[in-house]
Formats: sequence, C-alpha cells, structure tokens
Amino acid sequence: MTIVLFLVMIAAYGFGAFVALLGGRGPIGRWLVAAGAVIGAGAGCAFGAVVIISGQPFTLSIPELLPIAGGLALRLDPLGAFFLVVIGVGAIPAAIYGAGYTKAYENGRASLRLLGVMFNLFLLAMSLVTLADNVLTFLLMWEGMSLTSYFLVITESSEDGTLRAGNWYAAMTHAGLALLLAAFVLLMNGGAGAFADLRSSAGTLSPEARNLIFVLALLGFGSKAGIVPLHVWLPRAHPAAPSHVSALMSGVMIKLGVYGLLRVALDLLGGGPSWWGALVLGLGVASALLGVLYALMEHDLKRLLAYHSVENIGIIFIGLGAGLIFHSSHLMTLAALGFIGGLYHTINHASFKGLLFLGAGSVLHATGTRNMEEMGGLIKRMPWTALFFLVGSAAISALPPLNGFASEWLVFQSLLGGLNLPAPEIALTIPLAVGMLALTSGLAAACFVKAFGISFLAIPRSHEAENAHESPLSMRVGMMILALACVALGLAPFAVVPVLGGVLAGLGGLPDTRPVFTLDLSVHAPAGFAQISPTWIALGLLILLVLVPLVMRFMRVNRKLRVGDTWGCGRIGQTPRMEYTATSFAEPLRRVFAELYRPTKELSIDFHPESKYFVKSIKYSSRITPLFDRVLYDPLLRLVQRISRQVRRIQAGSLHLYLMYVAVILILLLIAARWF
Amino acid sequence: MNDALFSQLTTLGSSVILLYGFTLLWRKSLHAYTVAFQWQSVMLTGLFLIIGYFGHDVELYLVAGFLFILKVLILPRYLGKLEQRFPGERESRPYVNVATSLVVAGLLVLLAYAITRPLVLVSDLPTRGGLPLAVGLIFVGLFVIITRKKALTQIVGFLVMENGIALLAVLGTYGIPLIIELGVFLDVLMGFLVMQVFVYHIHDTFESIDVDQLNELRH
Amino acid sequence: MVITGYVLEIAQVILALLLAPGLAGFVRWLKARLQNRRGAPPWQPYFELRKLFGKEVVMSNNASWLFRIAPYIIFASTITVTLLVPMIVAPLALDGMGDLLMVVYLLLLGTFFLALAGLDPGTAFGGMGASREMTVAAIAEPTIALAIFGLALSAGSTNLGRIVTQELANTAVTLSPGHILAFVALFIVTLAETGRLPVDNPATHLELTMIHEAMILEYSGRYLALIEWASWLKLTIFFTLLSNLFVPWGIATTFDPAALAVAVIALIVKLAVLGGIIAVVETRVAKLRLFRVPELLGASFVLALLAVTSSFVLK
Amino acid sequence: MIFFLLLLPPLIASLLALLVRPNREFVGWVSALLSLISFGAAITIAAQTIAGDVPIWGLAINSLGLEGVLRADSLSALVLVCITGVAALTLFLSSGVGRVTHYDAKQLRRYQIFINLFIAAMLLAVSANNVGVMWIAIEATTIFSAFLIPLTLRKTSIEASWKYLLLSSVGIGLAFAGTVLAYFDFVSRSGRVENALNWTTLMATAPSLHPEVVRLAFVFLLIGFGTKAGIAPMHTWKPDAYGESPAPLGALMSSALFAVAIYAIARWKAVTDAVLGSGYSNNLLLALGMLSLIIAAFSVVRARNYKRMLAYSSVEHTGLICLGLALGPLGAFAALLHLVNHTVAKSLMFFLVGNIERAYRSPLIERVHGLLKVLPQTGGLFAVSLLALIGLPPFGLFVSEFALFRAGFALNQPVLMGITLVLMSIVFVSFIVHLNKMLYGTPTEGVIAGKADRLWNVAPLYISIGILVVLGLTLPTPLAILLKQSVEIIAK
Repeated sequence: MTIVLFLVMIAAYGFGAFVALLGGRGPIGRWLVAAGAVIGAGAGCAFGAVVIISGQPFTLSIPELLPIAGGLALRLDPLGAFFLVVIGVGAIPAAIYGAGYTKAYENGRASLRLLGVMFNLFLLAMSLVTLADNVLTFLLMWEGMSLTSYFLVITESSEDGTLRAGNWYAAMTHAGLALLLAAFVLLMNGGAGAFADLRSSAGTLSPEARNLIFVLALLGFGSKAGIVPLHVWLPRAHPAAPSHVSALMSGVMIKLGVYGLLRVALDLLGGGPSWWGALVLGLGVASALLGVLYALMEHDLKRLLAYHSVENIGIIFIGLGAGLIFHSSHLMTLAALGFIGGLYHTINHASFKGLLFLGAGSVLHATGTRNMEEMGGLIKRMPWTALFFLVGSAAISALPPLNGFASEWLVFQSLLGGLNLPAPEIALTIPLAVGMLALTSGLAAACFVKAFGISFLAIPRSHEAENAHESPLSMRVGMMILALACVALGLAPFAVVPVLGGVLAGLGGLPDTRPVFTLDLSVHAPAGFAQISPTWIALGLLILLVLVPLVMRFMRVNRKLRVGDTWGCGRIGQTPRMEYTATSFAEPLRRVFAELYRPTKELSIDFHPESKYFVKSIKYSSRITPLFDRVLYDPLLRLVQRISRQVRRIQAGSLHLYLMYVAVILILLLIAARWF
Repeated sequence: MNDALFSQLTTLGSSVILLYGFTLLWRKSLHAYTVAFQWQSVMLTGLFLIIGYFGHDVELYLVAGFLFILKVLILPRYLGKLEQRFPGERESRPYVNVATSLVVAGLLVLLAYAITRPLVLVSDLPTRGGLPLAVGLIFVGLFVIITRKKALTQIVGFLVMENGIALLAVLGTYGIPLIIELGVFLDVLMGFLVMQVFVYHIHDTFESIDVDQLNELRH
Repeated sequence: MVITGYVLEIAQVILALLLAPGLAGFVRWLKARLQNRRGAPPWQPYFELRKLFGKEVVMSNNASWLFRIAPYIIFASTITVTLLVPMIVAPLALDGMGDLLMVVYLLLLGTFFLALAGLDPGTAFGGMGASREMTVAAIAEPTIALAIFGLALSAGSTNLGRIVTQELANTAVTLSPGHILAFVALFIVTLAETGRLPVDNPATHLELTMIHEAMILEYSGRYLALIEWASWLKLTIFFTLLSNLFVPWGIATTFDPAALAVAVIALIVKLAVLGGIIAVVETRVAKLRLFRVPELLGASFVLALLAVTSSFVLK
Repeated sequence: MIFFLLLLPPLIASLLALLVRPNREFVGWVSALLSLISFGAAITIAAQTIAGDVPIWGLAINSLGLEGVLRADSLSALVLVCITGVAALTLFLSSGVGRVTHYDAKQLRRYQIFINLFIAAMLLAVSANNVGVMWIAIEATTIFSAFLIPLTLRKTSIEASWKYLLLSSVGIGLAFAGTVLAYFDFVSRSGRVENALNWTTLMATAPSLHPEVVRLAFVFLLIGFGTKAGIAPMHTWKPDAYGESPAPLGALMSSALFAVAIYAIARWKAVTDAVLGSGYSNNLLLALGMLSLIIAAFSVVRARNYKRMLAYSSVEHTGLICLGLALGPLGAFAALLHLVNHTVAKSLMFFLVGNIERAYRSPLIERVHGLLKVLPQTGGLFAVSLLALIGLPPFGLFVSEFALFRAGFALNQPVLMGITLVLMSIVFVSFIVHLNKMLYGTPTEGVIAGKADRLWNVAPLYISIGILVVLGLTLPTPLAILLKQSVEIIAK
C-alpha cells in the first residue's frame, strides 16, 4: 500500500520533470508538467496520511546507493509524514496555479524547460527530505532541495535583481548546509550515521558536544527557515521567484527547517537543557516582531509577504521553544501543547501564506507590478482574487474563526502554561513572549489592513490597475483550494489537534496526548485549562449575519441605497492622488518604531526660477536599511573583500617573489623538522 | 692515514666548489658566471675521481666522464653562445646588492651546517665532512636564482644547485646508482636546452633577458 | 436547566443591546453636566438609532461590496462577544465556546473590517482613521494579552466563566497588587479600544485628530446605525469585563431569579460607576497627540507586566 | 609485459607525429586510438591488483639497479586509470583540435609530439617502483609540458612558461635532494645495496632508518613534489600556467599531472610514516593544506579571469586532499576518492573553458555574458560541472568532501574542519556569483559559437558528467576495493 503510493509519488514527479525536459510548452505541455506535480503531491499526501493514521512507519533501504555512509535509507514516521502532507497541501494548488501562471513564460522570458524540471525535482527533493533516515541521505536530499529551489528562484534571470537575489539565497542556504554538515558529522562521531544509531548514541555524547550540535543545527535549519538574523534571503528571493514557487518556498520549504529542528533537537538528541528552549523562544520572538515590523514598511507586495514568513516562522519557533522548555522540565503535556501549536501553525502558514503568494501572483499577473502604490480598486476588477486574498489576510491576522487564530491560540495557551515552570528565571521570560506575540499579531492585522486595503480597495492608483483583469480559471482554482483549506483548518482544530498529538507521540519521550485533548467540537488546553470552539463561533457569526438583516427587514428599517460621490470636504471630483497611500498608512507605526527603522530621509525642493515663494516640485524620498544588513552582513562582506584584496597580493607577478616563497617555506620547514 | 687524507681532500674540494658558487654573487658579468660554473664542474669531476679512487668505485669514473662532457664541455659552450648573443647584458643591479648577498650566503651556509648536523652524525663515511657544504651550495644556488634578474643567471644558478645536489649525492653515498645518474644527466641536459630556448624567446619578445619584466600575469 | 442556560444567553445579549446606547448616553450626559452644560438626555442615543435606521443609505461610488457587508460583520462579531462575556451569570452556557483570547480577537475582527471599510471609499479621512485605528489597536494588544495572562495566573484559566467563579471562590486574589495593576492597565486599554479621551475624542466630528469618526465618515443610514450600536456595545463589553473580572461581586452563579435580579442591578450599578469614572476622566484630561498615545499604552504595558510578575512572585 | 602496453602507445604516437610532417589529421586520430590501448592496459592492471597480485617488471642486469624497476600496486593502478582516462579524453577531443582551433600544422605537430611524451612520462612516473626513476619521469613532465604552454608565442604565454619551468625545476631539484637524502640514510644504514632506491626496499628497511635524516628528507620531498602539485605557497605557477596553456594541456596538467604529484607525495609519506609514525608528516600536510585552502578561497572572491579562477580552485582541492591525506585511513580514503572525482571534474572544466575562450576570445569573466544563449551545450555543461566542482550533489565531490569532513570530525579536529567549511562556503559563493555573471545577461557582441559547441564535439564530456553522477550516487565495487587497498598502502 504505502510502497505503491511512494512509487507513484516518485514516478509522477519524474514524469513531470521528464515532460518538461522534452520541452513541455503550450497548454498541453504545461498541464502535463503540472499533472506530474499534482499527482506526485497527491500521492505524497495520501502516503503521509496513511502513515499518520496507521502509525506504521514506512522503511526502504538501498545499500547500493551512497555506500560510503550506510546506503540510501528512507523511513517515513508520523512526523515526517505530517510534513509530507504539508508539502502536498502546498504543492497541489501551487502546481495547478502554475499551469496557468507559467503561460506568461511562453514568450521566452524564462526557460519553461528549466522551470518545469526544477519544479518537479524540487517537490521530489523536499518529499525525500522528510523520508531521509540517515545523515548522508538527509544531506543529499537537503542540498538537492536547495539547489533546485535556487534554480527556481533565478527563473526570471533576465529581470534585474533576480541574480543578486539568487546569490543571496545560494550564500545563505549554503552557509546553512555547512552548519548542518558540521552538526550531523559531530552527531555521527565516526559512525555510519543511521538515525536510529544517532538516537541511541546521542545520550552518550558529552554535554558540550550536544550543545554545540544543537546550536549548529538551530542555526543551520534556522537559515532555511528564515529566522532572524538568517532571514535576509527571504525578502530578496521570494519577490524574484515566480509566484507559485514563492508560495511553495515560503509555504512549504522553509517549514522543512522546522522539521529538521524537531528531528534533531527533539527526536535525535531527545531534548536538552532549558536554555535550548529559551534560545529558540528568543529567536522566535525576535523573528516574529522584526518580521512584521519590516513587513509594515514594505510596499512591494511580495517582499511584504516574505517578511511575514519571517514573522510566522517566528511564531512557530515560539511554539517549539515553549515546547522545548517544558520538555526540559518534564512537563510533557504542556510540551506537547507547545509543539502542537508550532506544527499546527506550520500547516496553517503553509495554507494562508501559499494563498497570499498566489494572490499576489495574480495581482502581479494582472497589473504587472508588485508595488502596492500602483494598485487599488482591484476588488472590482478581480473579485475572486480579492475574496481569496481577503480570506488569506484575515487568516494570517489570526482572526477567528480562521485557521491562524486556532494555532496562535494554542501557542498562547502553551505559553500561559509557563506558570507551572519551576525555574523562575525562565518563567519570567514567558510573559514578555506573550506580550510580544500579541503585539506581533496586532501589527500583522494592521499590516494586512494595509496590504488588502491599499492594493484592492478604493480607486485604482495607476493605469495598469485601472484595466486589470481577473486571472484565468486554473489560477483561481489554485487559490480557492487554499482558501478552503484556511477555513477548514480554522473550523476543525478539534480534528487536527489529536492528529498532531499522535504525530508527536513518542518523540523525545513525549506522551500520546490524544486522550488529553478530547474530541468534542472544541479544543482544550491540558487539564481543562482553557477551551474554545471556533466551530460554534463560526456558527454563531453565520447565524447573526443572517439574523440581523432579517430582523432589520422585520423591523421595516429603511432599505433604500443611493450611490453618490465620495464626500471630499466639499471638493468635487476625487482623484487617486487624494487617497491614503501605503506609506502614509504605515507612517504612524514608522514613527513609533523610528528607533529601529532609522529611516534616512531626503527632501529636495525645486523652486520656481522667478521667486522662491513658488515651488516647482518637491521630491521626498526615504529609505530603510534593515537592521541586520546594517550591523551584520555589510560589515561581513566588506571584511571578506578586504582580506581577499590582501591575499591577492601574494600573486604579485614577480617570479623572484615566487621563488622566495619556496625558499622561505623550505627553510622554515627544515628548521621545524630539525628542532621542533 | 689514508682516510684522513681522503676526507681532507673531499672537504677541501667541496669548499672550493662552494667558493665557485660564491663567485656568482660578487661577479656581475655573465661571462664570469659561465666560467665559474665551468670551473666548478671541473672541480666536481675531480672530486668524483678522488672519491672513485679512494672509495674503490669504478662506476664513479664513468659518471665523472659523463659529468665532464655534460657540465664542462657542452653546457658552458651553450652558455657562452647565449652570453655572446646578448652582449652588454650584466647583472648590473640585482635585488640584493653584492655585500648583502655575501653575508646572506654566509648565513645560509651556517644554517646548512646547523641543519645537516644529523647527517654528519649518522654517516660514517670519511667524506661526510663535506655534506654541509653541499647543502650550503644548494642554498646558494637557490639564493642566486631568487636574487638575480637575468634569465641566464637564473639558469646558471639552477645548474649550480644541481651541482650541489650531485655533490651531496657523491659525498653522502659515493654516487647514486648509475642508471639514475644518467637519467638525471639527461634531464639536466634537456631542461637546460628548454631553458635556453626560452631565453631566446624572452629576448625576442621583451628585447632583453631581464626576468623582472615578466610581470604581466598577476592575481 | 440547559435550556434556561441558552435562554439566559439570549436574554443577556438583548440586555446588552438595550443597555449599550443608554450607557453611552449616560456618559455623554454626565460629561455635559460636569462641564456645566445641560446636554442631551441619557436616552438620546436610542432616538439616534431610530432616526438612522429610518434614513436611506448614501454610499460612495468608489466603495465595493466590502463596504456593505462590513457593518454586519462588525455588528455580528460584537454580539458574538456578548455571548461569551458573563454579565449577569457565570459560567455561561456557552462559556466553553470561547475564552478571553477569543473575545479579544473577535473584537479585532470587527476593528479589521471597520478599518478596511474606512479605506474602501478612498478618502483621505478614511485612510487616516484606518491607519490610526490599527496602530492603536496593535499597540494595545500586548497589554490586553498580559492582563489576560495575569488573570489566568490567578484563576488558572482563560475562560471567563472560570475566572469569575475562581475569583468569587477566593476574594483574597481580588485585592492582590497584581490584580489592581492589571485593572489599571486594562482600564487604559479600554480608553484606547473604545475610542475615548485622551486617545480619541468621541464627541468630535471633523477634526484632523479623529480616529473612529474618520473611519465611519462615509457611513450613513442603517449601516451607520449598526456601526454606532456595535461601538456602544463594545464599550459596554469592556466595562463589563472590567467590572465582572475584577470585582465580580453580585454576579449570579445560579439561575435562581432573585440572584439574577440582583445581578442585573449590580451590573447596572457597576456600569454606571465606570461610566462616571470615564466621564470624570474625559472632563479632566485633554486629548493626547497621536504620537504620544504609544507612550500611554507603553505605560499600561509596563503596568500589566508588573502585574504578571508580581503575581508570579506571590505564587 | 602489461607495462609495454601501457607505456609504448604514447611513445609510438609521438614518434608518428615526429615522422609525419607536415602534420595530418590522421595522426591525431591514431594517437587517440592508441591512448585507448594504454587505458585498457591500466584497467587490466587495476583488475590484477584488485585480484590481489602486483604486476612487476625489471631488468636483471647487474649493478644497474633495474630489478623490479616497474611495479604497479593498487595505488599506482588507481592513478594510472585516472591518467590514461583523462589522456584518452584529451586526445579524442584534441584530435578534433585540427578542426576547431586556429593552430597551424606546425603547432599541431609539436602538440602531438609533446603531449604524448608528456603522457608517457606521467605513466612512467606512476608505474615506477624505483623512486629515482619516478623522479626522473616527473622532471621530464615539466620539460615536455614547458614545450606545450607557449603553443602560440605571446608575451604572456612565454612569461607563464618561464615561471612554470623555473619554479618546477627548482622544486623538482629540491625533491631530488630529498631523494638523495633518503638514499643517503639508507646507505649509511645498510651499505650500498642494489636497487636500494626501490620503494619496496625502502619500505622494507624503513623501520631501521634514522628519524632525524628522514625528517629532513621529507621536507625536501614535500616541498619538491608539492611544487608540482601546487600546494601553497609553491602554487604560484598554477594560475599562470593554467591560464596560458591550451585547453587540452590545461586539462592534463590540472588533473593527471596533479594526481601524479600527489601520488609521489603519498608514496614518500608512506615511507616517512613507517620511520616516524604518521604524526610528523600529518602536521606538515595539515599546515600546508590549510594554507592552500585559505589562499585559494580568498583568491577566487575577486577573480577576474575564469581560467585562473579554475587554477585557484585546483589549489583549493589540493588543500582538501592534503588535509585528507593527513587525517588517517578515513581521511586517506576521502582524499583518494576526491582525487578521482577532481580528476574527472577538472579535466572536464578545462575543455569547456577552452570552448568558451575560443568563442569569446577573452579569458575575462566580465567579457563573457549570455553563455547559455551563445553556447547552449558548453554553457549548460559548464554550469553543471562547476556546480559539481564546488561540491554539490548529486556529484562525486559532494560525497568525497562529506567523507573528508567525517574523517576530520572523527579525528576530533572540529576547529580545523570548521575553518575549512567556512573557506569552502566562501569559494562556493564566489563561484556562484561569477558563474551567474557568465551564464546570463545579454550575449557579448561579436561572439561566434563555432563548431566547438556542436553536440558531437562535447559528447565525450557527457561521459565525464555521467561518471561524476555515478560516483556521487554510488561507489562501484572495484573502485571501492581499489581505494581500500590503496588506503592500506599509504595509511597503515
């Protein structure tokens, strides 16, 4: 059963890649390529679902491949299966959407062949990451994933900036790989590196080694997940990539960083001291807050979404951090709650962030711009996209009864459990985390009022927006699936939470929490701590939305409606230039957090030649350089450049100098050999 | 008695050979270098014969013969051709001036003494006293190649280094196996030929045999 | 028994709907009095509602369908909240339906759509209002969350019913420093969330400093009625939270009619007192510059943090 | 006998090229076909060593020291296969040189003569048991290759060859001094024995040699052969020589010749370790290896010339292999595997670079744009093999580098390995950046794709890619055995 699904998955992706390689152009070609991905992802989903439900891991080992380190070993346990499902959830709509979206590349703006091949291989590599069961297999698949996604990022290589984005992505992801390599090889410590062995031998490692491994893994997986300060590639790569790819990378790929962290920290290392959790929590808070704050200042729709990925990864990490903290002090149920919150938010983010990126893609597709200041009024021109984007915005702003709320609620609850912690110094950090998390979600709401309001509502701000058109069916279907997913996941936490409990059962000695979180139409935090039922809430809202108008009709309120000009303080004829812009919308918050942003302003006023009382034009521009570019990356790059300038002096061109090197090293080594 | 004489002769010979190496440092004309190398090779041949005689090793006579033909007859002739081909080429200003060069060379020989101590201790051959000088000669050859600008000088320096190695071999081991020795001679000859071809090339393309103008390629 | 529970829920909603305009009117009237004006009678808002429901709607031609459904969503979400907040009886039948976080986020849902509706007509005023509203809401969030955290610490739950019953169980908690600090913090947040002075001026109608009014400037007729009603309801809810979560005395824990009657009276009294406090505050303080508001909320955040930590220490 | 099949074909080929004047195209084809014979011979030798017997050949003439002068154990077999493989590839591709290059018949004749001599010398060096013979052969490689670098006389090419010639000669001279010292030690221990210079004899008597002398000897040998291998700081000739030499020669030098030099070092390291234990040589190798890595890494950051960039990448890989050799059996395994991978990848690179330079008429990165558009075949292959070269899966170097790090961490060298990882990341990023500059963008004007990009002319390179992928995904049993035996030889 499982083996069949596994083979179908591989075959389908292979088929998709192969068709693309043959040059899948035109509607048929594009649909065949997409079909490969859809079937593959579907099979993957089913595969994962079967494993989760049955609880029976799937194992497959091919010793002939990669013989130098234990052969190619695959094993799908519930944890991996969950992420395989997440991949499917993200991939199916993205692929369908892509079938329509890639039509734009038919004109040779980018190589459809490369795109199609890499798209399918990317999905395959990601799926296999969740299956890898020894170190070399894992690293192989991991790097395969990075490589394919790199090629996807630089699909539109002709656009300027794309290659720079690609370079950043390559750099960060490779740095991550280096860290992971170190972590894993330390973990192997000379062995063949089968995960089972690591699990058993991890206990025998020295505490220092364990801590080192954890930190390396945290940073390595963090660079993929996009936690601060390793997030710099997201706001660069996501806008550059084709939208359905951004949806996949942001919705799914970065989640594999979460998977990796859980796998190593919880499963292989079996948890650690409480500062591990505190560290993860801290990074999570930082990522969440900085992510949303920079998102607020972005007017490039896709960059904004990219920064929100940082934010949401932060929220996920807060959940994981809480989980690890509780785990370290053996509050297993609470720990499970934290991890469940994290995992739940993982799949939720996959759905709504995927949706939002697809929506942004449709807007880009329709208006040809990512700049919100040139949009507006789209709700009338592309109603479906608008609706779906609205759903996504509400979901990511954690508004009930959508899915964002369910998972954030769980994270909150796990944090509220912090009062049971024995160690006060850790316990006292929890309230701060709570506050920051709340601030984050509030700011997120503000940010998406801006995102949706400025781009979709009011009057079009540009000619392109003026005559934008609704996107083709395939793209709408893609978005619709994810929108439905957002609603479903929001309404049915009572069904999801126990599943996640089952997924986590046994990892690092976590108990099976299925009995704790009962299956009525509500979600409980442990020990009857708290309880909500989004389902009932949704029902209530629905009833009221029907009831209120009925009552009003029954009360015979005036139902007349007249459409007139907007009241412009007596001024007739309203133009887009009077509208509030995204910049002005974000202005108050920019002032509030000016300390962080350090915006650089320049104002140049061009006076009329005759008299300086008449102003010809006023040019105002303001830039914000992100904190970590300022304090971390720019100096680093400068340093490397400086060193390399010095090192290049060695090759100065003079033969005598070169011979000198030989003589000097000879004499030095001779002296060393003689006396040391 | 016999051994004493033997060792004194060899040590004396090696010192003379080293001294010829030093002349490269204080003379400036290319002709002088050729002559110095020629005489050094003559001395080396003599040393081979001496060792062959005292060490009762017939093979060494043969080697000495080859050495004479190669390093006293053939190579100096080619060198002579070269230097006549480029009259007026002198080591007018080396990277390191004469005085300093001599001092450095002296230090190098001292270093050689220090470094080759174990060799002298290990060996029980009467010739062992010359070993440090041989290594010293290698260093001096190297030093010449590094500090002198003319391609020709560098060739001579290389040849001197070769002599140093040969000296080391003969002093330490009464000569390496014949066949290897021959192979080495062959290599030296071919290498020399290639080098002198290049000297012509350099002169044709750069209008001089100054090596320090070969600095197009960097970084 | 269960039936009575649900009946009470509905009764409570109706009660809240009826009280809300009165409360708003009362505060206005009291303010007028304190400022030596005669002012409109406390029941004025009821007339306003009737008038607005009677008028036709004039809608901007830039506005979209969102502009039209927003009032209903705002109204519905606010009412849903009233289903969760114990006003006269605790725990409510639907207590398990949502907790304090749910309350906060449902109100945020309303704010979210209100802000969008403000942007929809594309006026500068609407955008201004939306931007400021969201800013204030966002910065208020952490304080609310921490206040909730504080309450949860002492009550061991975030479900309101449980909090109230716990408090009634041991009144010592009620006067603990943590509790009082949390109360002050939440009070400040109430001022911000319900658009009172010194954060926003509910009395204004055309100022560059206005927030809430700026958003709903384009609304008229029944839509405006719904929105106004919802905002009054919001005020009532916050007052109820302040009163019943921190001084729960008088609230009924059984469905015994006498107790319920007492509870109703107690509720009205508490609301009146809080309304009085608000009125006094609004007559005493001047409106803050918008960019001073974060400082106020920051202060409230610190208070909340102190509240939580102190209750940690006391634990 | 097998050795004749191995060594004679290139000699015959060069003789043929010498006789046929003016050069004809068939010469190229004949030498290409002949190279297959040596390749077959090498394979056979490998098969024999795997089977466990060590082919050995010599002249039993007295006092000539030629008993067992030729000997090929697993290590030799491994390197022989590499050399002959690359040689065959080179000769097949450069048999096309007549058609796709601007070389005239005279140059081609010279090329055919010396390239074959060069190959023969390398084969001799590796199949020699007598370290003296090995030395002679390696010295010969310098001379023959020096004839080839300035195939077209330019200022730069002459400069490059002179530097190459002098540095290598000096280096190799030092290596000879080292050999003499070792021999001296041997003699002063056990008198003048015949074929004392045979590696086997040396190994046999190693335990009785004097540590102090061997310490000195190994320094000379490491510096000497290290110069040929391009270990920093003796690497300075590499960028010049690789940058100026014709593509086929570059391919041979960067892969085969490099392998030979490493082979020599490994042989002598075995002797030294037998005398001193592995600690001493390991430290020297670690030091020089790290130095090579550092210099290479920071040199590619600002590289402007893609051929020189490749040269620095070889310096980097030299460093890695040195580290490997110094990291015990696991490391030696990794190093040898890496040597094989590098041989395949680097030779591949040089042919592609040859095509690119021919098309763009410039070795400068900033002159090369839109490679994928202009030369789709070459460009694609270039991208792929560059990714392989910087150690990405599914190519061989990923696996060998992984093995290297495993060895390092297993030997508890986390700091060293950490630095190595950082440096390799720097190399990776720089390469990606440079690669992007070349692959994309609007094509440089005045670029002629030429025949070089025809599928047929690059077809053999797909084989190399294939090999790399195979080595990346699995390790064929024969190779595994060969590697294991070799490791036993050099790292007991």
